[in-house]
Amino acid sequence: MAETQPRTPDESGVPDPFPFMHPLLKKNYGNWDWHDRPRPGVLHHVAKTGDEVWTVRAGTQRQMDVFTIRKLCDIADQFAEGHVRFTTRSNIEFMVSSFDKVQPLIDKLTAEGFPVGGTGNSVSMISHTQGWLHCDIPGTDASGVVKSMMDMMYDEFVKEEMPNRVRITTSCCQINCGGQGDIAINVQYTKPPKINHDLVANICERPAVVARCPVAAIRPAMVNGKPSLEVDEKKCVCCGACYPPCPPMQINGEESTKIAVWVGGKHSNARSKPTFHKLVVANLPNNAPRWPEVSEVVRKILYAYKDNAKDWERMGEWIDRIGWPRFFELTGLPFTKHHIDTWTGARHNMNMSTHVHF
Amino acid sequence: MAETQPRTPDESGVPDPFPFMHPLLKKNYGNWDWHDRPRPGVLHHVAKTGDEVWTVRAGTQRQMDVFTIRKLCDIADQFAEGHVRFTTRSNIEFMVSSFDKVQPLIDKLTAEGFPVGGTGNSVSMISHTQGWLHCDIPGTDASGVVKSMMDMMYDEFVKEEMPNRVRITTSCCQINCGGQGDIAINVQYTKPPKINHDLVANICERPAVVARCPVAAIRPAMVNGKPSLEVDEKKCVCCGACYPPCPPMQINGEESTKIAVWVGGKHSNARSKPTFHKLVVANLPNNAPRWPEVSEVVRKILYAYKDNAKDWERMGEWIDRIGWPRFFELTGLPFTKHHIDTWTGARHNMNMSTHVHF
Amino acid sequence: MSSDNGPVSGAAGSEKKIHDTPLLDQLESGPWPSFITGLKRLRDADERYSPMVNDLLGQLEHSYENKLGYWKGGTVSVFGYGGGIIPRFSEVAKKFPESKEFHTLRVIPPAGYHYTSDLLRQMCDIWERNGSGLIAFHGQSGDIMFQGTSTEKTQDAFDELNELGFDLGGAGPALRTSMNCVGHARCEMSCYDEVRAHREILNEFLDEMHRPALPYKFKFKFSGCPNDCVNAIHRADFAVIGTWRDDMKVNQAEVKNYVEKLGRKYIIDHVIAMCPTRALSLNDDDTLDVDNKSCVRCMHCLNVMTKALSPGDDKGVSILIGGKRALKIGDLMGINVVPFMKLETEEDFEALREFAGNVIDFFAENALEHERTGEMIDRIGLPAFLEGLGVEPDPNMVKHPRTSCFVRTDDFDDEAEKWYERKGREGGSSAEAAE
Amino acid sequence: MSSDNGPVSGAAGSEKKIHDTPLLDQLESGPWPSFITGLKRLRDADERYSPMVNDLLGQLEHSYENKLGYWKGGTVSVFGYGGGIIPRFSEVAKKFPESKEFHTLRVIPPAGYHYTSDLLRQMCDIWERNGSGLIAFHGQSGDIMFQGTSTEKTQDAFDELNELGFDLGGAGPALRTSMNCVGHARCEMSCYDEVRAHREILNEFLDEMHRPALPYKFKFKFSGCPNDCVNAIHRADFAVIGTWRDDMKVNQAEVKNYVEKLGRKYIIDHVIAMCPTRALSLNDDDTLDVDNKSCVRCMHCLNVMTKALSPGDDKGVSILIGGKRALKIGDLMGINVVPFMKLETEEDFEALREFAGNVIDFFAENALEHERTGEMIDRIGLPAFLEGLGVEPDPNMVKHPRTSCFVRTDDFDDEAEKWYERKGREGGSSAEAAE
Ligand code: SRM
Ligand code: SRM
Ligand code: SRM
Ligand code: SRM
Ligand code: SF4
Ligand code: SF4
Ligand code: SF4
Ligand code: SF4
Ligand code: SF4
Ligand code: SF4
Ligand code: SF4
Ligand code: SF4
Repeated sequence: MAETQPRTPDESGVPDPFPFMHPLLKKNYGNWDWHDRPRPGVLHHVAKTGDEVWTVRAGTQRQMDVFTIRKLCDIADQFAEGHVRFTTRSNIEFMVSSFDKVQPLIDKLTAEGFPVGGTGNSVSMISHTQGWLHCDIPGTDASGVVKSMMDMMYDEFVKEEMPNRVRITTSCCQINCGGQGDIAINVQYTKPPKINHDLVANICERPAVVARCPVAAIRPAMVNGKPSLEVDEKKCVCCGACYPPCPPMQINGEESTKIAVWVGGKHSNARSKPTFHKLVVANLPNNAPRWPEVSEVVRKILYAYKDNAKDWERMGEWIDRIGWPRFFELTGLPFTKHHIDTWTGARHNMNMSTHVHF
Repeated sequence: MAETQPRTPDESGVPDPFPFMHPLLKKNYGNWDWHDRPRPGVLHHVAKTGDEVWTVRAGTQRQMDVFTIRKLCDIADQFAEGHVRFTTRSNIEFMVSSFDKVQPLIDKLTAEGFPVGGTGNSVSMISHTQGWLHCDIPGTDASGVVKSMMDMMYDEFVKEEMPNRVRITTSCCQINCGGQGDIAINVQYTKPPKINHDLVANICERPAVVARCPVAAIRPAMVNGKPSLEVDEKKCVCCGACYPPCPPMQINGEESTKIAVWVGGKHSNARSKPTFHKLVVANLPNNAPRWPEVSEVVRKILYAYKDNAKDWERMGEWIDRIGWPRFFELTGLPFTKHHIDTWTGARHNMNMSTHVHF
Repeated sequence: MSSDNGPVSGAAGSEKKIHDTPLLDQLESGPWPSFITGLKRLRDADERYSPMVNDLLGQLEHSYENKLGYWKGGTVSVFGYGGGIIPRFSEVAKKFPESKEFHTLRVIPPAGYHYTSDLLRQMCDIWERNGSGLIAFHGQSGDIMFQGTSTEKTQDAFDELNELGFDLGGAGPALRTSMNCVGHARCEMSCYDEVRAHREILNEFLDEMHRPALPYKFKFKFSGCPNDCVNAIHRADFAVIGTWRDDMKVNQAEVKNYVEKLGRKYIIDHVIAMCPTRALSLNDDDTLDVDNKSCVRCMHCLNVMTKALSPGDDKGVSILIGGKRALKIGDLMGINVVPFMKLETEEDFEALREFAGNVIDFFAENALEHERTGEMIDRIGLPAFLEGLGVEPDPNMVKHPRTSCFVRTDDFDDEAEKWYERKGREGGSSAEAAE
Repeated sequence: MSSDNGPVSGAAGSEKKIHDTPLLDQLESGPWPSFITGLKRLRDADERYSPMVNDLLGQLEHSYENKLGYWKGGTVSVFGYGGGIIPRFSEVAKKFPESKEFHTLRVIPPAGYHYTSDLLRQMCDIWERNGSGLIAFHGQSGDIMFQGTSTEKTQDAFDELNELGFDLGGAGPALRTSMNCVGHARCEMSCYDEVRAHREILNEFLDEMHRPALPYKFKFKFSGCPNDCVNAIHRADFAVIGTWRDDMKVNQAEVKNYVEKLGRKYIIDHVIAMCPTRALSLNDDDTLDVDNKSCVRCMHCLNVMTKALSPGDDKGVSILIGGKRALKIGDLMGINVVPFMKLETEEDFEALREFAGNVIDFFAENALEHERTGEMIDRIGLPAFLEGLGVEPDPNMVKHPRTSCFVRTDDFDDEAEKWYERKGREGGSSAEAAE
């Protein structure tokens, strides 16, 4: 029976975290008073009860082998108190109840190759997607891009020398599973899909594909006597939305798959309202395994921000103050017609005022 | 020949103003240094040459009979220096070269029924359109509305007690020849047009009318055997755009023609970028000759602003700071589903943040 | 229904009944000058126009009763021109025959609205001879509106005004009458010669005004600085607004006076914290720190401290294209298509005229019927408009670069090259590079 | 083309060649932890998975060479569930047969991502038995991703994880796995019990997760305060974000400490002038003036002065509906549809669950196929969405009221009546009225 009748799942849903939570966090749940950061990578939270907890944050590769995970477990047991958590950005956090434990923990993590940092006004881990490792539609590899960029920005992860936090995202196709970012490194297709007409009829649900196109550029057509699809290349905005439902509409390729860098996305409501990121550079080569051209652009942006923004200004807020002309000047990057919005509601993104930066 | 061959026009275009300009303005053209306002209705400009000029501003009914104009000319000659100008808001300005002349001029103007004021942080003249007096499509009478409102706000014209200037506009149909306003008092149609099918074929160019509708609610149709037009009342947004090119599509009427009051329009680039005004109340009765219901709403808004805004905040900037919930609370006016934008790009006007006013 | 009672007590004692106007009469009370009282003065004055004004008042009372307008359009023009007259024929001419025609002449005023009493008197005289005696200073577009004359008298009225040096303004699908703020004539904020710009441009394209042949109306407006005292951004297809690109001028002694007079907290809350780009900081010694590179020339601090702060020396204009009101796609403001242009030398003005001509031409060729410039730009996209005009994209044109990734960018590098070329060019000569 | 050289030095000494990975090798240098080094550790370890990981590395190298992905989807699921597995079949399985299947199990983590080392070790053990040994903490939606197993092993892997107390997360057109910030567990800004809200809602609608039947995906996210540490507004169809509606708490002595430490000018420029609604003013005695009615709870001043300022006592949540990324109509953020809702008592949580249910139901009934909640709202208009949910319009939902006059308002008075009724109701009971 074990073979013929599989086990019925226990639909247990979201697990209760309390059994796994650090005891001080559990004890002071909902009862914290204030915090500060004694040094990069370390948070110090004080509860209304007077209890104190120190958190040490370290970077990981997110996609971890069990040996790495077990090493982190060993560190948690030997240098911390056996409890960890992961952050929204796949950093690991070790909570300890005494400040004494902080430095040994940091030393051990560092020795084992886990960078301690990512707190406060640092560059934290890049939010990470799948890419060639696992996805069925990727234009690039997320893990490789993340590794390459984090190597370049390592110092800014382990220090807190930015004006405010820098949250970077990456997306390995134009579907954009990565979020908005202070800096976003995303695949940007630059050519309409190339259609393998022999396969369309068998693989694609044609009406569904037609419906997926945001600009109605796809129409059913007979090609070589077979029902297929056609793309109006004048209309096509190279978004790649037709590719997942219809893999014969190949959007990827050396000529098409490029990287674009965006800036000024922001999720928090602090000061300014949340914003979307804005295009800075498109058409960068998808130059695996190290993406040096992308790295260079990101570096320019990062250090222009570091050198020029005021404390607490996020990337986008800094640019709003100094203006986009100066941003392009400081980074040495070009402004082109492609930076001017042409999507629905484009007008809302135009300068309808005399507010001008010189 | 005089009868059969009319005079050929002298296409002289925009006249040179210098022959009419006050000599001190001409002398110091492009060379002014600073200004202040010694009292409401008076501007004091100092040129880099040291020359000084005082300007006294007075309200008019814009649509003036020659006797009123001649009276103003007499005052200009006797109490000022024979030179006047009109402002963007149809106020008249008398320039004098000595401060001594200011008070007698003010006294005379006041005695003759011309209110002196409209400067600085006052309520200036309402920008004025045609209405029943002259237009071919009016829903109400601009002159009557302006007169009624200015009577109500007279004190605020002759004083400077507002937080910043208040610029009010009026439009007598939904075409809106009046501009944007800190407060705008505009006709708002509330019903689809009523079509006189007998006349359509003769009077209207049907394709042009169909093309004029912003929501494609009009279609050609045969009614009683005659070519006419039909309106999809579910789609129609009661904009009145079909009425001018096709007068048999009557948009006006007791049931349809109502007044709406809007706030927070701003043209200047000072501090915030220019903005459009926003709906506050719709469906107010078109209650000629005095529009008491409209007057009451305008009064409420005006005094909520006066009592609560900070110096230099324009109407819209004040509301941005205190929030729309508090604006509706302070004015006692209702917020309804109609305040929520449904036009193209509506999303841009939604609160996509947790910025909330309590 | 208004009934008749009493004679029109016109100059020559003609014996026409005057209309009862109980509703309009209610617009005579109250402190604001009454247009009804004015109309009655005309009704009771000269027989050349009193009957017309009497019937006008009758019709207006009729409108107030029924809450409906009773004018319809038509075609009236003067010899040689296709526009400039707003013809009005009464739909209730049977009841009010004397005002059965009540046309308006739109007449271009002296730029900046400067008048002598003498000039105004001459205009009054002309309008008593040839019209109703009712004149509006000014229409929302900037015309003097001589309101109310018959088809017959229209030509005479125009001829006399034209002899006086005045020309008809715009109406219909044509270039429209423009306006400029008082600016250079009496304002220290003014950054260019508004009168010159206004007159040179309008007078260059008078043909487009007098013989309507554009897809739809086209309006210029001229403001001397970003305070935009003629509301150009919202109301003009082509707004010319003064600005400057070097540092603002700061008189620190006067700043201190303001701080002393108004208090530190007041200055911080009302100047420092109100600067849209946090470009200001008050130093501990009460002097002002201005970050001119972050300043967006909003005018606020200059407006508050007129004696302490003023525009810089390197003045010029921004040009915003595409403002209009609600019809069809909704209100539009102008887009800052030319963030900065010098406007001092003959060549500068020549360049402005040329640019204006290009915009009008592009509009004439590309707009659909009854489509305004702003609507056209919305339809074709700003990049296409810029390309059509040969204007290079500039970040000051946008609030921010695109947020949407839906765009084909395979020629990004070519476009980038254009930018670098332009920067190279400017680097050689411009003021920006000299900073 | 990657060639083979050397054996996989797996535990049991199996004799399979390991793939050359010259490109991937370049991702082993540099200070950041390398996923390639990690994969190689797996390749070189246990024979249960080392062949699979070897071929995975081979395929990945192949991708790096050709800059193309080589996975395709398919259908794999566990008994009783329709989703939760991301099936991957290799298109180059001939070359890399051992990783021809490389499915991922999306598993829901403890709310707030709390783990003991013990728990993590158990997960590792399970994944060594049933998968590749590669685990991601966490996916962007919040799942633990157990990456890489065969169709055959999928059920076993799930069974073991499920026995351990873990359940599959979402995939496909279904309710998706959610996340909450650390919040109550370790953050003084937290305004509600995120864990409770997260678990109560998700666990209520598990059926929608495990048996995909919605028009498209639906995501919840939970942040304890407007800092929004889980990016809920942009990434969730239903974002629950903490806030408060009474006055913030101010410890003036601590304020003075901050002013002393950082300097007046610093505080003015970095706190006062950065407040988005100018709700702050620094008094001359270095205390802080907070205009709580103008404060929009942006968190900035609290973030800067953590010891001096904190949220008020009357806490609750805002709910924003409709966030998502780019596909189809472009990125959308959530709209603040419920500006404030208490979330303390059992009834409060019950009300939240009910509201969430209503939104899901409305979505299920009204969205088109492959249409997200935000796209649906864009299509039908926010008023229709509110009406469908029985939510009363509130000015906090909009940036500002409509600017377009294109709307039919003949029932304005009826709608106004509803507002007055509501205000009457609230006046009787609510905290707002008590001010
Ligand atoms: C641990 C974590 C929550 C979690 O549940 O995992 C977290 C924890 C804290 N966040 Fe956060 N934030 C975390 C992700 C985020 C995110 C989301 C993201 O990074 O993708 C955001 C939104 C970012 C954005 O806007 O795009 C975020 C925006 C903030 C802000 C607002 C900053 C701003 O000025 O815009 C604060 C306030 C502050 O800095 O004091 C904040 C403050 C904090 C505080 C200080 C809250 C507290 O009192 O304990 C925590 C320590 C922050 C630090 O690193 O110094 N947290 N925080 C996340 C750590 C991510 C990481 O490893 O880097
Ligand atoms: C005379 C006039 C120009 C003209 O050519 O006719 C004019 C004249 C001046 N304006 Fe203006 N403005 C005039 C219409 C406008 C308009 C247009 C309108 O009213 O329709 C605006 C845009 C209003 C809007 O944003 O909707 C306008 C926005 C300003 C501002 C910006 C105020 C702000 O904070 O938003 C200033 C700056 C200031 O107040 O110091 C300004 C400043 C001035 C100054 C102080 C400029 C100067 O240094 O001389 C002048 C005296 C203003 C006063 O009344 O105290 N003027 N000003 C117009 C008088 C209209 C009237 O009779 O009321
Ligand atoms: C007279 C005047 C109002 C006033 O009393 O001041 C006026 C009156 C009319 N306007 Fe206007 N507009 C007047 C300034 C404006 C303005 C203000 C401006 O120019 O700064 C606007 C808003 C700005 C703009 O251009 O959008 C304006 C936007 C309109 C529109 C809507 C245009 C649009 O694209 O949205 C129309 C309708 C049309 O053109 O089809 C219109 C149409 C009309 C017509 C011709 C109605 C018609 O279609 O038959 C009105 C004739 C009334 C009459 O009997 O004299 N009028 N109109 C203004 C012109 C006087 C002058 O020449 O100085
Ligand atoms: C695994 C993951 C990236 C990661 O490495 O972290 C991921 C991977 C995929 N996403 Fe995603 N998305 C993941 C989080 C997101 C997020 C972030 C979030 O949830 O906060 C977003 C943006 C928010 C949103 O929902 O819009 C996101 C927006 C999309 C979209 C675009 C949806 C849209 O309406 O715009 C698609 C395309 C679709 O659904 O048709 C998509 C589709 C996909 C698919 C299923 C590609 C496909 O259609 O075949 C990817 C499967 C990759 C794989 O092989 O595992 N993924 N995806 C994330 C899920 C892991 C987890 O369960 O924890
Ligand atoms: S961004 Fe694209 S390629 Fe990357 S994981 Fe998401 S769907 Fe796959
Ligand atoms: S890539 Fe996008 S725009 Fe082009 S055809 Fe496919 S779905 Fe349409
Ligand atoms: S607003 Fe309408 S009614 Fe009034 S003048 Fe303009 S077109 Fe005529
Ligand atoms: S009123 Fe406006 S929306 Fe209605 S039919 Fe006429 S043009 Fe169309
Ligand atoms: S727009 Fe500027 S220059 Fe012109 S009058 Fe107004 S403040 Fe002066
Ligand atoms: S002009 Fe405006 S932007 Fe410039 S410093 Fe003054 S207030 Fe700031
Ligand atoms: S969202 Fe707010 S409550 Fe949650 S962790 Fe971030 S700062 Fe703390
Ligand atoms: S929380 Fe934000 S809005 Fe409120 S007072 Fe502080 S800075 Fe201002």
